[in-house]
Amino acid sequence: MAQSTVEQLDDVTIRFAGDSGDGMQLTGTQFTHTSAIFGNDISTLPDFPAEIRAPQGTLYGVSSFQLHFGSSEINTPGDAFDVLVAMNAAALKVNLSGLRSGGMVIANAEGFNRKNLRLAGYENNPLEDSTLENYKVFVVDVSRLTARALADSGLSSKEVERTKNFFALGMLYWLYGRPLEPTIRWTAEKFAKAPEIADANVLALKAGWNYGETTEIFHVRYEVEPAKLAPGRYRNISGNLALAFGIVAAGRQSGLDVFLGSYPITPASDILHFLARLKHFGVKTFQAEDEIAAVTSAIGAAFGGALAVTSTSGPGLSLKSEAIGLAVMTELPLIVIDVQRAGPSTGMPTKVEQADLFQALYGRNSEAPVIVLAPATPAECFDIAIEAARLAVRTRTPVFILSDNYVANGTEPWLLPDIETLPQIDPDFAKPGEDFAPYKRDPQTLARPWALPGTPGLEHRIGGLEKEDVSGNVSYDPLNHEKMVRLRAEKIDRLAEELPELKVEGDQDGDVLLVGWGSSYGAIREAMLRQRRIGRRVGHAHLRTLNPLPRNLGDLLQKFDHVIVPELNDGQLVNILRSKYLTPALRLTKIQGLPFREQEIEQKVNEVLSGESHDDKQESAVQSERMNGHE
Amino acid sequence: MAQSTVEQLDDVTIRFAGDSGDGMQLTGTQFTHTSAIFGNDISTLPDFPAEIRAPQGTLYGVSSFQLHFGSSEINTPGDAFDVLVAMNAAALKVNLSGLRSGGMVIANAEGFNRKNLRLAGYENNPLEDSTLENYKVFVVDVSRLTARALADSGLSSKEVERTKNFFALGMLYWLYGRPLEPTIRWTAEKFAKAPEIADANVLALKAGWNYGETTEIFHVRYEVEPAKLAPGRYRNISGNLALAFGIVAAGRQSGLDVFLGSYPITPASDILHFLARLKHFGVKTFQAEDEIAAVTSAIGAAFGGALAVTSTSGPGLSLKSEAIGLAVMTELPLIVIDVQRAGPSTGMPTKVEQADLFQALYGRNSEAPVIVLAPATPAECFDIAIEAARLAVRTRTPVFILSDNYVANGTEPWLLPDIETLPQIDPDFAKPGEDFAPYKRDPQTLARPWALPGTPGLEHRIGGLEKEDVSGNVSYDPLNHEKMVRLRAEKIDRLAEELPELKVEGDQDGDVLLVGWGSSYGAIREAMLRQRRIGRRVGHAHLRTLNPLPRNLGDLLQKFDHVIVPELNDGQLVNILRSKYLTPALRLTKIQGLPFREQEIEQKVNEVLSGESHDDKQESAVQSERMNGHE
Amino acid sequence: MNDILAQAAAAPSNGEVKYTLKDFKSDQDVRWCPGCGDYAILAQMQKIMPDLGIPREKVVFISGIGCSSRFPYYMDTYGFHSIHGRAPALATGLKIARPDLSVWVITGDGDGLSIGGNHLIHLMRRNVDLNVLLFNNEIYGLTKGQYSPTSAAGLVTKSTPLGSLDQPFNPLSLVLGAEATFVARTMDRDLPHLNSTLRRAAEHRGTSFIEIYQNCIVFNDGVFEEFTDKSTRPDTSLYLDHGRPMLYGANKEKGIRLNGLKAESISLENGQNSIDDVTVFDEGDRAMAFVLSRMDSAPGLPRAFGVLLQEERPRYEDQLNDQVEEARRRKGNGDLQALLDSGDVWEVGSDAANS
Amino acid sequence: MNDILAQAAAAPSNGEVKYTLKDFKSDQDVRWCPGCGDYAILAQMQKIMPDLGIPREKVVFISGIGCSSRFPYYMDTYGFHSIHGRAPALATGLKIARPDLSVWVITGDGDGLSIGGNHLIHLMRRNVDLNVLLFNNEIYGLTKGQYSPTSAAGLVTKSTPLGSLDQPFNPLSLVLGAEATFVARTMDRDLPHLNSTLRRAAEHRGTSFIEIYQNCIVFNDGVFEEFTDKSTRPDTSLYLDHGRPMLYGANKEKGIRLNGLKAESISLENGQNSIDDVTVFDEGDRAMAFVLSRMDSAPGLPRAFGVLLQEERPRYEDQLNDQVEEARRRKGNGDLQALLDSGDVWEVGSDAANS
Ligand SMILES: Cc1ncc(C[n+]2csc(CCOP(=O)(O)OP(=O)(O)O)c2C)c(N)n1
Ligand SMILES: Cc1ncc(C[n+]2csc(CCOP(=O)(O)OP(=O)(O)O)c2C)c(N)n1
Ligand code: SF4
Ligand code: SF4
Ligand SMILES: [Mg+2]
Ligand SMILES: [Mg+2]
Repeated sequence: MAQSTVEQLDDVTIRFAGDSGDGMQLTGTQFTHTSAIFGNDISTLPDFPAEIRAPQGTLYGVSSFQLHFGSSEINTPGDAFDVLVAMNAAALKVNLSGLRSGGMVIANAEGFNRKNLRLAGYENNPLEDSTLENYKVFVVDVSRLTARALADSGLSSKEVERTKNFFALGMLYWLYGRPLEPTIRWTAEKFAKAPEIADANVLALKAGWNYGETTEIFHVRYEVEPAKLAPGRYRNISGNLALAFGIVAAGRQSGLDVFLGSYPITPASDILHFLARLKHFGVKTFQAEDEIAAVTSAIGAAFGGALAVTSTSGPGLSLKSEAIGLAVMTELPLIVIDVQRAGPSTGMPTKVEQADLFQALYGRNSEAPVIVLAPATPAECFDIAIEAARLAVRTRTPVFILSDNYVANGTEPWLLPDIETLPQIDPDFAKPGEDFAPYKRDPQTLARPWALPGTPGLEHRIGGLEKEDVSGNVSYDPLNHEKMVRLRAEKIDRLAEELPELKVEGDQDGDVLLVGWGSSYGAIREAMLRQRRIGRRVGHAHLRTLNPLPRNLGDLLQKFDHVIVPELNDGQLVNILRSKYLTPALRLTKIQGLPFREQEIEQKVNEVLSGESHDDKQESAVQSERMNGHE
Repeated sequence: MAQSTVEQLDDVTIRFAGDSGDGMQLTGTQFTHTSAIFGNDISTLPDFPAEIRAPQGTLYGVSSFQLHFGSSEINTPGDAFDVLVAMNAAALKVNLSGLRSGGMVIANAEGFNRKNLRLAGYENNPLEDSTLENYKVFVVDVSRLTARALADSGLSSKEVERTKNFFALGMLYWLYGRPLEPTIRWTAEKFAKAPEIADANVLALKAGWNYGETTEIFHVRYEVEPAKLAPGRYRNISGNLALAFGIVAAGRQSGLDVFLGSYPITPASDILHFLARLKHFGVKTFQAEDEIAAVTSAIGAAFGGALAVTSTSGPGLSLKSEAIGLAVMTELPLIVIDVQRAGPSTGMPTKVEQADLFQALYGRNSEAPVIVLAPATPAECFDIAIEAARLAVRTRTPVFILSDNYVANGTEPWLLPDIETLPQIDPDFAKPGEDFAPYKRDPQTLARPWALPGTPGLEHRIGGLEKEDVSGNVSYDPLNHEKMVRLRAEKIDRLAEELPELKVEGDQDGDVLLVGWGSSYGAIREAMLRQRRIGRRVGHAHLRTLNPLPRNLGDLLQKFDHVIVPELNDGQLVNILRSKYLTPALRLTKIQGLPFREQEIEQKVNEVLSGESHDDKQESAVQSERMNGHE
Repeated sequence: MNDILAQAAAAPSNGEVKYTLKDFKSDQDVRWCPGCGDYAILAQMQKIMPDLGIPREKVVFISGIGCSSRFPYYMDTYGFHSIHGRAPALATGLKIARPDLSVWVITGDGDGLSIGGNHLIHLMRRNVDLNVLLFNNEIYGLTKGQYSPTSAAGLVTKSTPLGSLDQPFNPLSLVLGAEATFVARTMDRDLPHLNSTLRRAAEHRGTSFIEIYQNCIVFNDGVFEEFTDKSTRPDTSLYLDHGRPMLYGANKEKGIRLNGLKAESISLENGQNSIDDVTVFDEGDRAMAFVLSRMDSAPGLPRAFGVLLQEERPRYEDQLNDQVEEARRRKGNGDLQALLDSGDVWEVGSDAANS
Repeated sequence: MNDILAQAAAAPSNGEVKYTLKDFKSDQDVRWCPGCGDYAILAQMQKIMPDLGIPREKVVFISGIGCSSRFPYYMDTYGFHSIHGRAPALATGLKIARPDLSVWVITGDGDGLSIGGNHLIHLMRRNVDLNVLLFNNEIYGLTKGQYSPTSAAGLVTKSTPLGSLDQPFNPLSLVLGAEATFVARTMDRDLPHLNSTLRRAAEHRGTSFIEIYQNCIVFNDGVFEEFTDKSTRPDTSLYLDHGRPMLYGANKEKGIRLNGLKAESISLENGQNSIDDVTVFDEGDRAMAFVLSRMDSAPGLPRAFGVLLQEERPRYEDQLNDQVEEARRRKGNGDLQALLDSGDVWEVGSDAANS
């Protein structure tokens, strides 16, 4: 048995990378799951190619899964990673730049044969030349070792080859002292119908572990203690799944049947897939012929009294613009989920961006205000979905949920809520015999009545033409129009009075306030924490509600010398803050299809506090070279 | 012959109002035309019901035409009018509130019979009770007088009845000393094939004139001297027609064939109608199955080397959002005309609003910047169309023209340009044998080459996925994406360097700068002129280019104590100015489906200068009552 | 299901009420042009409603945009005047959510076949139980006279000053090709036929499609005159009746014979043909319906009116409900807590930090 | 017309060049899944191109979004990978602006029949001279396996875990009902047939519609196997040939007889029928094409492949050009100054103010 020292670490970031066919997503998920059960806090970042099955060994066929686990609070999947598991040459090539200097490369020898090197565009084998001289390199003949371990399994060599990711997983489990049981259990369940496959995977897993234990290749093992998580039951959850669960929960809490009208689009399709499986909750999903039918069918369902939802990504949202205007005009509750991806146009469908805020707020003809919410983390999607339903029903207005590819596919441990504690949602349908007019508003919320077809005596007609106040009749009256435009806005503005005030995390006044929204939460929070550790007075204000803005936001902005707004776009929220509060908020933009790294935010804070940075449209996390036509 | 005094007036505003079937649009157009030939400056405002043929005598069937003519510069169709010609009771009811106190009502007696009074909702005849006590009222039995004049015409009584608007016109001609010849000429041409109808109309016109001349009903005649217009040849032109002409002119100046892909929608359809008649200019119009096909067909035509245009109004623009993103990404020249109307949703299709600015700028997924222009007056549409084509071709980027219902259907005298003086537009197609790459940019403009199918050796592929710089290959590279996003924006921002600086009209510094855009030009200018007359130091900066903003705009804003931005929306440009320049620009909003009255702007200036007004989202030209649910 | 919703969806409180035509007239002024064919259709709809035995509150009219699409305002039922072309999709969502309602879609040749063509054909194949009334006036009325997808080739309109270039759609052929289960044609000027066709549509379980020839007196007056005018109608119009030979003419002296795949007009007066030579109409035969729909473009043949096709096929919303029921049978009524707790769950003890 | 544009549109500089297959291969890596049916279609397209006699620079491929829609990247011609469903509309604009080009539309069953259904049917009736290749794999490939409008009812997919509910479109019936002038079907696995069908489409003057059965090896593998597998193909597939009796079977021992409107399969081996009983296929007969397209859903009948319909009708772009020419003949070449000066023009003298 190898003599290895044990080193204590606070947190570790690992990136598993290999060919699309190498099972890296599964490997990462298993490591995540096991570490969660072990008690670490975790954050993950899957990244896979746009192609369904890219040819083996190519650079664009590389699939990777990054996870960051630790014994204290984990906010991001990690900036630079500590360990890169590279199953082939292409995986190394694509990912090496993200490995921290001095980090560990665990390479699968077979993945660096001549063919693989050529496909990856390496002239020489990087495992053998100076390419990796700044890293600790461990070359393991994973394929051969797996084959040897499964020599007697009776499986075909192709099937054997498929288990090599579990060999790698086993090694990593050994290295970080993780238990094997959770994965063994999972394997047994997953392959219940093919026990020989289950066995093979377990054999490979154990072989990997034993390899670590037996050989002397690794001199150090690491320990990452459990984190101080709040007590309770946990599961890992992705944003898309949490949204689906939240929608179902909102259905329960309101007593409304869920209707989802959707058209598949990356990265939103999973919401449709998840909800389609929940018919026993009375959920009806309708895959429409296009996004326009998706949203209009939802509007029809809302008219009929359903909890109506439509889900899409940026290009699909563009198509829904006109119909959302109709929902604004007819004042029907509607939840619009936009899982943002990088654009414009088709853009980079599998990459993240937060650039649909303006589209959500303004992407319709004329003044058509909507409520806009944005989840900060995967688990928070659950609460945001319920809140969206609550506000949609309360105001009879479309509510947007601006998720994004990062929050949708990333996972984190989720403290399971007790459903008895979830908020109630009262649909407050108009009742027969009530003194009814289609646009007679609730004095408090300004909401109009929701009078369902089937209710005797409340027959009425609605539509997209301007309505007369109260009666709802078509009206071209000038003053009525102005009044109605303002009422539709006021309905939303008033919400700010009843919604909770925004709480700043970190310092409550001082040098810099970081204002963020959506999935950048973790990176911003991490940057705030680290800056405070070096003595800076930094606060973090994170907006879950982008329209209406929290009523105390203006005051909060005053309490800091500088306001910085990091966004994965060209500066959208920052423009709204500057316009509304006339405050010289600074933009920090990144438009690379990637989430923020916390260092990028820290760097901006450093620049601002050292007086190096002034607001400038060109300012960006990564300064793009001067654009002069590339002569 | 009646003895009448003659009074000199600087300007007069008349509103002709009657049933949709009464020919008020024609009457107004004729008065306009004659006054233009007479030499007055003029501005007009037609207003007609949404229904095709509303039932006779109803309030919603009233059609009206307002015109304002004068001996000095005329900027608006007039706020309150001096004369109301009311052909029936409904016309009086609908329009009376716009008549200035002491103004003149000329009423058609027959239009106030029992049936008409009932349809208009009058209990008593307003011509006989105290309703009109603050006005000068002239009741003329137009129908009977016309019938008498045409007793020998041999026409049916229905045909005779149809000429009564010309009787009214004749009276007004007499009253304001206008020549009859232009209308007589027009009638002869128009009814060349039905001379008996032409004769009847001329008879009615003369009868009206003679009625003024002979009876003693009017005691005063008015004279409005010709204005000091620049010498040259003139015609009246509406915005829609000027846009169509401008597009054709741009085709000529660029050597490109015009392609219009469009789907009918009020108030943009006339652009399609006008261009469809110009096939002998090589113009191809394609009425598509919907707006999406309209814009995508135009994108296809642009790819093929046409001067590609698509025209619509707000709801149609919503549908075009996604495809416009494609045009941004593929960097093809495209002109997008949006004739704005009141919304949201179907809204009030025949009414004006300027609320699509945000949609034009932001109504697409992700960062997809476009150039946005807005004509200030009907005639200016001609120049704006040419400029749009020039910029689209120069930058290979979509250019929006934000017209609106007011500028589209209003008319003004247009000093006909000499076409030899129009700017040249160089399509600068890529040439065979050139060192070519689809996204190799011009160092100056950053435009990519326009390489037409059919050009040997330049075969290439474009599309909506993110492109690699220069090569145009599909690319998911993070830094490339950021670079391309910024290049697409920079292309537009750079234009600001070469476009002329914005010139302020009126004072160059001082108390108040009025910043406007689009069709509010006239009202803002008039308000500026009047305020200066009472000693205020007021300037007027009018934006024809909304993206990019003029490079000197920030400086201009600094030169005034207050900046007020009047807009027919809930405050859109003002938000951009506040955000970009961090200047406390004040909003002045009006959302009534009506253009600004100059007094509304003056009032705001007065309030601001007397310290009564602070910026406030609730601020509006017409304060809407407190919205509290109408208990 | 929420109580109120359940109540709304449940059997009506006033199901027994006997309605009259007037109960279906709303308080809104009807604003079509005087003489517009839309009036007649509205009147027939208001007339058949009391006889359908459906409580008024269970009836919903959904339209897009166009002159015809103002229809819902005039019916004293629930109604939704939506956006251009989208009524079939909106109605689909409503009917899926609320299968208990009787839902009518009102559309025009522009609304339904131009911008809304896709929703229409998808509705046909899905067979949601909606009744679609397409008011075909072969023109865009509301936007003042542009040609539509059903306008005759060559028609001069505002947008086609030199004549339109497109081959028009044959709406019946189109929906037959799109798997429609009920396809009919009628006209504004034949009130009894309009009336009975609407009833047939209401009875059909699945999507009913009715093309209604409707005269636009302002922009396309008289375009259907040869079929609507009583003097020419007998020779130009074939009224279909299931199981009956296809006869037409003032004295039913002419018939349609299908010669293989070709429709021919034969005379029963010239001594050569008897009624036995006339093909018997079968409303269950899609191919026959297709051939009859193509008579529109064949000179010398009459135009077919009536129900061209009626076919039973499961309704979308029923199948979806079946899936919901089946899922509930198999998995039990959804239990939210169990759903959340599914997957790989672990426990963190209150002393987790120290463990 | 601008000089360069005219040059681009004029007869090609290298029209005489003899191409080989390789000239049509672009430098881009082909990124479909190994084994995807798309490869075969691409290869045939690159193969026929040299023979069409069209200069490479005159060829344009336009697609929407989907796996299939990546096609243009792989052809070394002009190409446009547009947005989901809109290729027919985009291509229409291009072809109207540039009738000199040979334009090919590549679409999928989702792209062309779901989101893009409306553009597709309108293209059919307009008869713009485009060649539409619909890669039908009865699934959404690119978005990883949801059901499509051609998926069989009951298909279990990611979005239909309990089976899809919709009646699928029959793409051939649909476009036949939408006035298509060229309708054909072929498959990825029969290369000669694919090859000849593509050629026929290229020859047709007007819109050509080809449905191509294409195997998605990942999400819907083997769905067309009974037609593509050499062992079952003879009995399941009917290859149509204009003017020839419709025979099929390994030894052409079976035939299709149209009995009135019904297609029946008859055996030529049982002594009761001869080849004269087999109906002769007529590709000019839309009703026959419709009936043959309906064999898809009739058990016991083979599926029809080949050109089901070919019909001559004026092309949209030709008619539009004719209108332009006619307008020029009548009004002369547009004179801008005259246009501006038209209408009621008046003169303001330089002394206007004093007059
Ligand atoms: C998105 C959108 N595009 C265009 C319009 C303008 N529009 C309203 S109705 C209509 C066509 C109406 O024609 P049809 O459906 O035949 O109805 P009709 O008026 O003839 O009854 C059009 C183009 C619109 N309201 N919305
Ligand atoms: C507006 C829009 N909606 C949805 C999508 C997502 N999307 C891309 S391809 C596709 C369907 C592809 O199916 P199909 O046309 O059959 O092509 P295949 O991949 O099977 O070849 C979908 C839904 C998109 N790109 N854009
Ligand atoms: S325009 Fe035509 S269709 Fe519309 S209301 Fe008038 S007559 Fe009827
Ligand atoms: S997913 Fe299917 S259709 Fe797409 S490339 Fe792979 S095999 Fe072909
Ligand atoms: Mg119509
Ligand atoms: Mg497919």
